[in-house]
Amino acid sequence: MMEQLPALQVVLPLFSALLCLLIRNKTASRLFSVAVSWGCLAIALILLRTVQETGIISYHFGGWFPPLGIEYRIDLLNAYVLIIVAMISAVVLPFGVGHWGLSIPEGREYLFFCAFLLCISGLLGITITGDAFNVFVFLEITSLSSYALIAMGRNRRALRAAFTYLVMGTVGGTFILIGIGMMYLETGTLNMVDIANRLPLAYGSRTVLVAFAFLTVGVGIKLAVFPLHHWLPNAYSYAPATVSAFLAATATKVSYYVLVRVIFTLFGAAYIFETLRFHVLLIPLSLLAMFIGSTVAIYQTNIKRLLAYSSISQIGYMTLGLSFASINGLTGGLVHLFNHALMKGGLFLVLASVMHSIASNEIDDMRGLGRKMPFTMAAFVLGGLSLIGVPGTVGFISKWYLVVAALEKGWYPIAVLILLSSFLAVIYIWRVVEIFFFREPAAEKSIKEAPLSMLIPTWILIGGTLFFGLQTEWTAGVAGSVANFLLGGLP
Amino acid sequence: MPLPIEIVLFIFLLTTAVVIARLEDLFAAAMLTGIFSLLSAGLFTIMDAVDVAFTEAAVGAGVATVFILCTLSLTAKREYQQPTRILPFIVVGITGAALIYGTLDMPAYGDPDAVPHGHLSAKFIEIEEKAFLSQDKHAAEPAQHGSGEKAVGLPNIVTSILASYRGYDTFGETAVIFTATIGVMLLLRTRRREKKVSPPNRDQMETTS
Amino acid sequence: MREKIILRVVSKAFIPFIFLFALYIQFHGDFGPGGGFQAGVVFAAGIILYGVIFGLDTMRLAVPERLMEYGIVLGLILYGGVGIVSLISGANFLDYDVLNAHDPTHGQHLGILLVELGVGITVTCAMTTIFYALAGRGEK
Amino acid sequence: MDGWRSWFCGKLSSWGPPLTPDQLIALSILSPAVGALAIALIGRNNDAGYNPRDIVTVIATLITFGFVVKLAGPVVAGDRPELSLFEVLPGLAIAFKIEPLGMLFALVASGLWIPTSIYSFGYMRGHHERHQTRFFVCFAIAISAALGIAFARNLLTLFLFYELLTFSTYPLVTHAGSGKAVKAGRSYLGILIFTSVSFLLLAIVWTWQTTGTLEFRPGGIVSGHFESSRAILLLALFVFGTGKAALMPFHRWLPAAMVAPTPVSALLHAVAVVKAGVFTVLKIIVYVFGIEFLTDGNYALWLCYVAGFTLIAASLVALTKDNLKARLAYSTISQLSYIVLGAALATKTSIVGGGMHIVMHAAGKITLFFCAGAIMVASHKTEISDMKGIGRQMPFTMFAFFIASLSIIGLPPLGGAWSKWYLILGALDAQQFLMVGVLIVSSLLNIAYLLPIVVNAFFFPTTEVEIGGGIKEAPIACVASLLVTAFSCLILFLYPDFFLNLAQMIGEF
Amino acid sequence: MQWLGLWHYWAVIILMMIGLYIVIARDNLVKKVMGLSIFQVSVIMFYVSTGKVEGGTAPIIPEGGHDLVYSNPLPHVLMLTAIVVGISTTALALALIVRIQEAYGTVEDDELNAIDGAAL
Repeated sequence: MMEQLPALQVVLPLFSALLCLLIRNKTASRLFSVAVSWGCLAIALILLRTVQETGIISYHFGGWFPPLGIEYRIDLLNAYVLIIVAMISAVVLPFGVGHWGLSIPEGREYLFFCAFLLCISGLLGITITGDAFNVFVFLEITSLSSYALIAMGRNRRALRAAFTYLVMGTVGGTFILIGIGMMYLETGTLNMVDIANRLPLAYGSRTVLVAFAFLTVGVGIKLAVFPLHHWLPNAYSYAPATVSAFLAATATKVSYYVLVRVIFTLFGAAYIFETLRFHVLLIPLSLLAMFIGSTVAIYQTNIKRLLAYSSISQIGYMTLGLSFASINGLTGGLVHLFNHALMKGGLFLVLASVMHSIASNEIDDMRGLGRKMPFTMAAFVLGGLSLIGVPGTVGFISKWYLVVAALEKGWYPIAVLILLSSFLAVIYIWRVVEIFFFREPAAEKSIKEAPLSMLIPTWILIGGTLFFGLQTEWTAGVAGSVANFLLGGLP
Repeated sequence: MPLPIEIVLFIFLLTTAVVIARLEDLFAAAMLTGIFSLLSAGLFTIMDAVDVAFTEAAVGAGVATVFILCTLSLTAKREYQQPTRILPFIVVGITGAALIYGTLDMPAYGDPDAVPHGHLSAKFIEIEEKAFLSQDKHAAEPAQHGSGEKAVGLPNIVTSILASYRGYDTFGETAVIFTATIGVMLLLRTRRREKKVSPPNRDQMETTS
Repeated sequence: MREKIILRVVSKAFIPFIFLFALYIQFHGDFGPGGGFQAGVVFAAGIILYGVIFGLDTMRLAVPERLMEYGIVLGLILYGGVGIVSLISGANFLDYDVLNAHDPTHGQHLGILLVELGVGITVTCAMTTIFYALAGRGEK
Repeated sequence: MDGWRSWFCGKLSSWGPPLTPDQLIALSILSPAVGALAIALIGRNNDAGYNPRDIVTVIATLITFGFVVKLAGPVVAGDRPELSLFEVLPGLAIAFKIEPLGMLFALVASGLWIPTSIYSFGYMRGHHERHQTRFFVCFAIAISAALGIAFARNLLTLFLFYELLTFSTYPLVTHAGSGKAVKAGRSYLGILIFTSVSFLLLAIVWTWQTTGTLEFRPGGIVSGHFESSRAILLLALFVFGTGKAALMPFHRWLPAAMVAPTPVSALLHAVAVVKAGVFTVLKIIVYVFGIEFLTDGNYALWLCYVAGFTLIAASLVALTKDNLKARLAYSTISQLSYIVLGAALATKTSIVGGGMHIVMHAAGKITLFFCAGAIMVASHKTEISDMKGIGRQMPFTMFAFFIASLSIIGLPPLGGAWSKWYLILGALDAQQFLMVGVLIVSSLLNIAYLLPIVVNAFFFPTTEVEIGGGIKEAPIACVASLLVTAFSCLILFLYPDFFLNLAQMIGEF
Repeated sequence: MQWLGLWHYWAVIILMMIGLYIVIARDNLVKKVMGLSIFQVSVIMFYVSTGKVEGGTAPIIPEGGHDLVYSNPLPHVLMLTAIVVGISTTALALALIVRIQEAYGTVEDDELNAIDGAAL
């Protein structure tokens, strides 16, 4: 059964989604999906260890040898991303077990979890596959399920947010489809490795150039790269709290993975950065994202919206690290993938607990909440510190690598800008921290500390931000070797 | 050289699309999308894509139109007159220009020795042809081609690829429909009271129930 | 509904043929154009036509919503089940060769038949469910 | 002298349980943290009467100081205990190594923690402060952070604890929770984080990226990697990045932090935090740049002028302040610049002077703040002009104030004399006669802004007639501790040898 | 003049762009969905036209038919999947529109913005 794990990684959640529809009982379906998510995490861990020990795993569906059939191809990179997705889902799904809070539509719980599992399997599918078109298929599974999940928010604006996301997402997906088509035209194959081997023959062809452009724009929409980010703030603000936590921590990460795949595996860093000089475009965009995202975040009154904008700026960090095209830079980007998943997941879970107890996301309604729910709010502060990049938290590690990368390229202004932008984070985090701890609560409502079933998942992630801020060989170590592996082609 | 029928179809398609864009009567527009699908189905048949044509006809002209009509029966029947904006033109212009620029290095339409026909699909066709023909030659001794190269051996290559070579894609595709259905159920299986138009003061609050 | 009498009669005569045609596509897909998906859509079209003409309530009597829901799952389980079976019998996911011990080609054919069937069922039920959901919203 | 030293070191290291140096390092950093935990666990909400957490606090302070003293022995004897924890980044470990300068700082911080905590019992009760548990917890964490800074072996460790110190003192600054306090906290955090993140961190990464190491080494690590202009830029990044050194123009946070309860101002903003700043500067100049490197290239000259300017300017500002704590704050700013100046002069003697001044100024300034707090508790007076004749009601307090002022001014027979003396010698060594002048002028300014307070207190009649018994001395806990610290100024003049030895060993890593 | 062979693609691209234009420019959400489906259908057309082989037949092997030229079957397969994706997206979008209609009483984007206020 061991060699079948790659298939199971995706098929397990997909199948369980079906079963969820049969179970129908809300508690049973919930516990079931929790168990499934843990199973996925176990499989992902085994896969990572196998890859580290025996190298790349290749799984042929239907026993057809690639490029004829569809191949699952697991190297360090996607094993690492699989861990992120599986881990977050394994933490977010159990969140608030036993409490049917506002984030889950009553009467349709089993459908909710069904969609959730589909979303997970879609994300895992995108990550694990080695076939370009298969990426598109699973991308659509993820997108459709996440549209539905976002629309579950209680505010009617959630519906519009979902629709906007749907339109932009579909256009993005179709762009990716066009890109794949043009790559197919130039190479005659869909298998990623095969494409990577045959694409160099077509370098310089205008079709390849346009293929890359459309792939990047399509992925960029999903990743909410700076000018294409309009769907993100509303989607994250109005989605149910747990859904925002899950999507913020995983969806953008997987899109980032796809971008890395496209650049470093399919087209090759040499072509992208030396022939096309892609970084000339990407670096300014990333910097703009970092600053505009953080600046807009400072002025938000809805705290989920604040975090959403901070996500945009954090994505800027990731793309910046990517565009250095150096070991350190890529390591920084990839390790930030993991770190940002930890902190944003944790922070959004905090907001989920807050939502559970005060039924609001407006910062004004959270005055003095630090007294009422100390543990939850302490988690928020720690998450915020790591967003700022205080030493001892994960944020510091990512920032360190990025700054080192910028300096070794001799791009001193960029190094300075990276650090300045983290000062913006101080502002928007501390603004709300002051409100949490130093404002007197508005009305003496009886607000209780969040239940354990919410505190534990939150603190797992927040504790992670501290633990991996000091123990970095599991994150930065892996990310580093991934970067080496990806840049192997570069002189 | 393009067949005249293709040109005619394209002209029809273009006019339909433009009309859909300009038409304010949504019912008519919905009907026209159906017609658009039918026309494209015709085009597909000319391009030897019979399966695609079949599907497009069934889906686009059939189910999709019905769904749109269902929706229209619940929403406005007409859309408002609105001033034509400039920005969309720019976006569309840039995208289109990029695409056309990309086509410049593409193999000419119908070019037999274009790259994609060479590599993968050539293999598919070769394998399948061999398997299928050998099959009905020695239908007597089935053991023989069991030993041979792994193949499906059905006349309809599209079906073989769809269901076996890329069977996993089709599995995913079915999962996509499933996902969509789940989504629709999630959205529309709500109780009546949640269907009321929510009063404006509720905007800021996340809770409606 | 009274004045639609002709329409009803015609369609009553017509719908069975649609279903027949759908079945033809479903099982002839291996040899000519067509396959599970197309069949499913056509089948669903037939059901939906019935619903449009005779009203949702009559339609619910003919094809209960819950049945359709289970149908979706059933189809996918059929598809995935084939994959699982091949897993259990030692091959990779969706490798039909092992379905028939001594003749892989027949295994392939059998596998494709089942898989297409699964797709057909799922698509039919999915489309019908979506129609129920959309049209059901308009009632009352 | 050596005989004395060996004897003394034997005494120091022999007492108490037998522990290896690396264990001692870990323990001395951990024990305040553990103390904080214990306080948090058993602290009751009872902020008026007896509270078990007080005992825990005292025990924690004593144990910590014990460990540090026990470490002092080997250090004076010349060996350098080390403790290396896990690697955070490849080649970058969280590691500790005790050298004389760090020992000096550690002794001061942990030693003065004892009187401060005793003082704060009296003060916090007398002042009816709320959330006292939180107060003591954060206090303990801050101390452990300070010790971490003192013992750091590389810049990364130092930076880690530096930021920890910043964030752990933030709740103390905003303790009152009033709008004013929050505002102050904002500028406190704002300036300290801004400088540390945008300058210090940049400088650290730059050093790492260029030299490939962040370890402190005698003779420095940057020599050979950075030539003239870039060296000056790096130094500037480091010095201004260390916002805690309150070098102008990044000094605003210190007066702002005075909204904190007086014990905080006393220990943290006269000793631990600010000294952590200047300590960092000293350490960087000695062990990252290296004295030779700086003097050869004459890279630190500009820093002398910045320090000198801050020194004079701050004293002048102090003159204008009528609020006692504000005046002391500005005096602190100028006194810190003495130490930065000592570092910037970059001669053996000036470094000794800087090191000594860490100790001497600590003893003096903490006393002054204690007195200010005592006055506040006893008479609720904050403005100097209201304190006419207060010496009559609070003789002990004002006497201690007088002693401490003299020590700050640098008059014998008080500790301050030594550091001033060495600083001036250092300035002469470096042929910076201007700086000699600056030092003398500033001493005069010290007299001008400190002594009038004492004169007011003793030789002027009280302005308003006190109703009902008038003002009494502050609670005994306060008075006792401030007398102790005042007395220590005297001791430090008579027996400076121990610290002098340590200071003279600075640079021997 | 090799560009003559490309007119086919260009026609398809023009269709695509009309669809995209409808998506971006029109305010009515249903209309947007129509545009979306036009866009997708044209992309499908694009793919299929790349599979066309001059003088080829549909990729169905006739009984005993030897050395025939077939059109490229792979794009057809992919596009079958794409069509399914298209209809799924449309269905979901329509469901969303129905909910928006119920929640806001309109499906015109500018009116929705007016209701939600400039906050969005």
